[in-house]
Amino acid sequence: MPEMNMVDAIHDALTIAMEADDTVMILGEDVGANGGVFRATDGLQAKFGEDRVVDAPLAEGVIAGAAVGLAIAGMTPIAEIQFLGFAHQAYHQIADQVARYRSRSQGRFNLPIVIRSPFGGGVRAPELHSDALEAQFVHCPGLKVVCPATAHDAKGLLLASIADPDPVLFLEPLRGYRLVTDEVPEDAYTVEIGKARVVRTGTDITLIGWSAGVFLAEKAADVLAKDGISAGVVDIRTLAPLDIDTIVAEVSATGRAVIVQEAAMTCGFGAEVATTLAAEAFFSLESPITRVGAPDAPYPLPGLEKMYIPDVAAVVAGAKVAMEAV
Amino acid sequence: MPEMNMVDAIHDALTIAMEADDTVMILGEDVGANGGVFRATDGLQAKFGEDRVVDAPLAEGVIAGAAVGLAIAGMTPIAEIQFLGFAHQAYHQIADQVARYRSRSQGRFNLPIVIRSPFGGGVRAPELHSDALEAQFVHCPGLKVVCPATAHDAKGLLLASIADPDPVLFLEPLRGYRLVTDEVPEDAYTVEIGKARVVRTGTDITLIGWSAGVFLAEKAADVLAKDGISAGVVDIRTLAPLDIDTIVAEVSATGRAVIVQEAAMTCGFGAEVATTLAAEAFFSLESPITRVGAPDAPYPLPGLEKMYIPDVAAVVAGAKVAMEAV
Amino acid sequence: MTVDPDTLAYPVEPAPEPIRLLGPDGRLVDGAEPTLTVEQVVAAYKLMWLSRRIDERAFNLQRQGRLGTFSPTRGQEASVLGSGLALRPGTDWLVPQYRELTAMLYHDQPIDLWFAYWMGHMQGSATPDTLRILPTQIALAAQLPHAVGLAWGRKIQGFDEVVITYFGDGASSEGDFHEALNLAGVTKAPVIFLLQNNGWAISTPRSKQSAATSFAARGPGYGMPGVVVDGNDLLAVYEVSKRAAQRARDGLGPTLIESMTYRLGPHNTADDSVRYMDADELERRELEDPVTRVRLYLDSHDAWNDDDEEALAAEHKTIIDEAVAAAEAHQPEPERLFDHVFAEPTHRLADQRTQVLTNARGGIHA
Amino acid sequence: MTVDPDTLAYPVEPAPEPIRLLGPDGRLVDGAEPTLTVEQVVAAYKLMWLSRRIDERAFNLQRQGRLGTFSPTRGQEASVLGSGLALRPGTDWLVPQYRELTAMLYHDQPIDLWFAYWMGHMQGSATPDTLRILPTQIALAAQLPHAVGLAWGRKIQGFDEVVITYFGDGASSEGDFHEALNLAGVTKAPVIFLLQNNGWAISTPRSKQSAATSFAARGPGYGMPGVVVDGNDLLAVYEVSKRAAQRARDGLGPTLIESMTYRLGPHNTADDSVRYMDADELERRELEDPVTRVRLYLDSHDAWNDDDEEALAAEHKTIIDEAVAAAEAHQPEPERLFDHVFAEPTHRLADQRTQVLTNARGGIHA
Ligand SMILES: Cc1ncc(C[n+]2csc(CCOP(=O)(O)OP(=O)(O)O)c2C)c(N)n1
Ligand SMILES: Cc1ncc(C[n+]2csc(CCOP(=O)(O)OP(=O)(O)O)c2C)c(N)n1
Ligand SMILES: [Mg+2]
Ligand SMILES: [Mg+2]
Repeated sequence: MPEMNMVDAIHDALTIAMEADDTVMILGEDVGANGGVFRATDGLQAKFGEDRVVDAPLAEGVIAGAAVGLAIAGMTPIAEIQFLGFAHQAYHQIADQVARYRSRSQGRFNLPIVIRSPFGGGVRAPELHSDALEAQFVHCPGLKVVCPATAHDAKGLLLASIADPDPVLFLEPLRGYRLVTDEVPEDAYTVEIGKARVVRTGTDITLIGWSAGVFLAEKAADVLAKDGISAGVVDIRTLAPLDIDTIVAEVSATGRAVIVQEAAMTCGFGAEVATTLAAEAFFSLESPITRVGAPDAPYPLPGLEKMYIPDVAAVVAGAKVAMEAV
Repeated sequence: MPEMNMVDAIHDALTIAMEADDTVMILGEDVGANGGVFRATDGLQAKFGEDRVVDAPLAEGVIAGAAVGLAIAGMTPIAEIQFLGFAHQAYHQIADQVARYRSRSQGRFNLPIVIRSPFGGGVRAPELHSDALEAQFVHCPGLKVVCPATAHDAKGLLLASIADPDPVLFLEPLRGYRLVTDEVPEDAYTVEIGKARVVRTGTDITLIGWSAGVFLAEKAADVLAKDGISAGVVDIRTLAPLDIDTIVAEVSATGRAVIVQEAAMTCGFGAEVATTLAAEAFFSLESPITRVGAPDAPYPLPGLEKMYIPDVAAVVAGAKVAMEAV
Repeated sequence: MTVDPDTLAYPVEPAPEPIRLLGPDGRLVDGAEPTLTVEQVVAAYKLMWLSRRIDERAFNLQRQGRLGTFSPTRGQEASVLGSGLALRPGTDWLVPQYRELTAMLYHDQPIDLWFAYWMGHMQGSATPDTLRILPTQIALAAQLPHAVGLAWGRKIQGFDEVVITYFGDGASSEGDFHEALNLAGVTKAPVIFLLQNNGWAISTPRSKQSAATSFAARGPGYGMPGVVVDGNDLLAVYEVSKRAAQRARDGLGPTLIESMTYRLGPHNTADDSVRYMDADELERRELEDPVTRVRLYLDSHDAWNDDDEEALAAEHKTIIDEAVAAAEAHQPEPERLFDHVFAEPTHRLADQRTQVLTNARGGIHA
Repeated sequence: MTVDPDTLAYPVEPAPEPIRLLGPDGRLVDGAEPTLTVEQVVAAYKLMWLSRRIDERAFNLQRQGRLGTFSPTRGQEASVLGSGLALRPGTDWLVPQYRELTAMLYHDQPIDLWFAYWMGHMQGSATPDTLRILPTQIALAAQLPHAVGLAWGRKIQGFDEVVITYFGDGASSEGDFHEALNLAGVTKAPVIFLLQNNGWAISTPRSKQSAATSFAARGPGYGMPGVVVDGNDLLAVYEVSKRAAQRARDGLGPTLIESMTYRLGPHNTADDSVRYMDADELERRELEDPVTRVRLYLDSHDAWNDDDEEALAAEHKTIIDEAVAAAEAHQPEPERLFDHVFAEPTHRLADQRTQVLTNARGGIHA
């Protein structure tokens, strides 16, 4: 199996989907000749034509909103929002239109839309380019939210998202685009939406993350191992729907959990995981669930981002707190 | 002290603030001659003039966005969003501009903006008028989110919000506008932002809510009392900042907690409260924290809303679950 | 190149005269050449009355607590129907806001479902697959991007279909208006933007909505023509809409039509328009009632008489009685909360569904 | 009333000729009457060079990893400065996007803070209270509503101040553009909307951004005039901006100016414009360089020579060296993360602050 980085895996999935189905089209800012600012759509316009890979005018609202109409027309639109921060410009279309159209029409109009967007920090980007805003979208009934952490899952989950009859927000960890490399089958395959991935099992504590949080959790588990702490790692992978059973199973075995989110702490997705986990694994928990995240402050300019977003040390520290509490 | 309903209390606060300070102005849809669709600004345009009470063009984005500029200009804008659902049209301005401007300018430009909006269901309104979306705004660093449940607090917290040098999203429980009536001092006073209110103490369980959730919690406590269960009630009152100490103190005394939110369950503000509470009161908890809320479905048409939003019975049921778990 | 720095390439100019074929007196304007036959106008007239009678019934039902908040089409029947007539029901697409009943009727909207929807029954949202009308849109202007995507997507696939989308003077201030028209221009989407300027957005008068002398002036800023029409003139609205539809089919792209009409009453059943509407103005506007105008036109063609009117009223009563009865027969179906969120409910949703369906109460606990 | 239903009140018309006073050859166009004195043009010329040199230095620093992603103003110096000159530094207000360096310099932007900002130091965001420039805005068009609110708010308070806001052809497609211009029209806010049409939004060419033949055509749709100017002509941009500022002060409200310029290079330091820009086109556009044009003009007035040029370069080098040194001297101040979120930190924020400041690591746990 070839090794591939994440952006190539995404490119691969897009190519496969477009080859297999004429209705699949891509629209977004700079997705055409430029191939997307991260090259996820490199060469696709040349290959599939200007009708199927469309440089949209610079307006996120209508990129998401036109996708609604395109889907009703019988297309399978894949909309790219250049950075997740700018999905705020389309929030009304995503939360109230994309997510609710099937329900509003009582099943008549389903929308097989995928909205792809890179998110998260760590690459010294300008302001508003680095926020981890996933929780704002999980709290939108009718929307699935998918967050791969490996190239393998990026390809398989993207193909599953495109095949899904309902709208999926597909969030790609910006800083993993080229850094994350793993084995990716060449052919088409899907990874089921709604299944977490047990990255490794542990006996003392379970580290739970998604997207870039998994990178941290894995490294933290290595560090903890050196200190004699056996830490398992779970990659939640799809935030909505959430596979709580896998998480509960892992945490029931260890009795302790750390949830790693990159977002500002308050009201992040970690709170949902912690609450559900506490409710379902209450009697197995030996210590309070610890959350690791960013402070409740706006994402800073690059000079301070290392202090803002959680790093491996923060996860290790969180895990130690959870280990010490009796 | 006169009895007043909530919308009158809000009207009273607005009048006091505008009389006291020439820079205070109101802008929004239909706030002028019409006095707001719920009459919160009734007569204010006639009293303070068209420059200070402004019927804005129908565009929530620029209502919030112009408030930024007005605040920089030295005004104290109170923006009304007619229904919270339509704040989605302004989400980019609220989350990324209003909330972040002080931080972006490193303290130079503070924005004394209040954004008022009715929210929540139960009045058989058309689609998109009834959602409880508070969590989407709590997860916006730089924004305060205030949710009064009584007329007294509505007046005091609104005056505190207007006086606050930073932006406050002030959420008013639509169905309480005329139904909720309590004693409201005639003069100006403020209720501190960041302090929860212990509505009643209990010995068996603590019901925690905000806004319309408090109405339910109080009634549920009455029902539970008949069953011999002593339930305390806490009104969180200001979601951001959250007064966790008061909540922890109450729950530590009872060992059990139910959190009542009107919003769709997943990723609602209840998750944040539950997580923080579980972390801080872990060893006092005798049973898992129970959340009561709406299902993870779009808010339905009026015919089904009674099944969708939580009612007193759901809170009672949740409390019983929490009582039974050992 | 222009050397005079005082040159305003685009000065603000007075509003143009709207296109009108039929005057308020029911007479054709000099030179008017309507292409609707008298029979077609008779059919349209019937629909206008049906629409108005449904409005009236709905208003009464609301007052009796049997129907929710709703916005009548009253006064705007010519505006919505004249344009709706230019499209082919079942082939072309209607993308409504919430005040286009007459056009929806022409495009085969089942009346019972319309009542059911405004009564708050989710059954009313389940329209037949053959109906080419998108769901009623509550968020103002949010449907405009959908209309563009729909028109564009059908065009990509080689279909010869036109989309019309309706919205008000108020909605035209939303960012969605701008983004949608701009995309339509770029993609040459076969779409008609029918701006119903009825003078009001709830209580906000046209004059406070925009300083533009005409909303149609916005067309060229998106590379599409802007047309201004007397929205209370069925014949004129039809003619300009027909031409816009033809341009769309000819691959010439979208058109913005500003239909100058007037809201003859409160915004909706919750609105107290006496607070802000001038009574004299309203009275004056009643004289331009689009339905009366068509009746006068038909009179002058001896195509309609008082007996016809009476028979029509009776027919409509039956239709509406039946529709209301059918609509009121719906019982709450709580599974509708859950069954159309996704194709397959998630685990969590399935659990919540069980909880709600099992217990006779609102909400869930977890 | 108009009776012909083919009447397009607002047809799509060809783009107007831009206003130009100074040709690419540095000669005044016949009939041109610039009001900037030669001395003023000399001062402007210096600023244009300073701006370009700062751009170049920043680009180099980025390549060395000493500065973050940034967008040069190169090629647009006349467009931003000509307009900026028409306003009074310290009195009137600049509301920038991110590509208006030359105007900011005229309005007293400290150069070291500019470098510090793009280096990612939050100290760079802390501008002096006297500076009437709002923060750099990364979200496209999001500053337009702020500019309107600011202009309107100052007007309400009786101040005689003008606001200019800058944005690109790409940003003009955002809903914020529309909502802001419409509100400005209604409130007659004293604001100038300076649309820099530089041909590109990253890789998206002007032709795909809008089907409008001219962006300025949008002005009347908001009740304001639209002006088209050669954006590479300092003198012309100044003249039209001066007139717009005067209209604003006279209570006549806003103006939309489309400044036709060109981005002479990649969008930003992360962009590989070879992928989509035509090399020949770029070469042709280099010939219209706005700085060269001014130099030729000054030459024809014997107002500048090569010695001056050399002295200026040396002077700028010193200024920039000092600014860069000052900017690079900043150390991370993690308290800046917390101290300006609110006037008083919340309890939670205070706890988080302690955690971050105490431990030398990123993020927090709770
Ligand atoms: C995005 C949004 N904002 C606000 C509202 C509340 N609202 C409903 S109707 C209305 C006025 C609409 O005016 P207009 O667009 O002119 O349409 P009309 O009702 O006159 O047909 C308002 C403000 C809404 N439904 N959607
Ligand atoms: C709301 C928003 N969407 C997307 C982006 C990403 N982005 C940054 S610059 C740019 C192109 C801007 O083009 P234009 O407005 O013409 O300005 P120019 O860069 O040409 O000066 C894009 C898409 C952004 N910063 N903000
Ligand atoms: Mg209207
Ligand atoms: Mg540009």
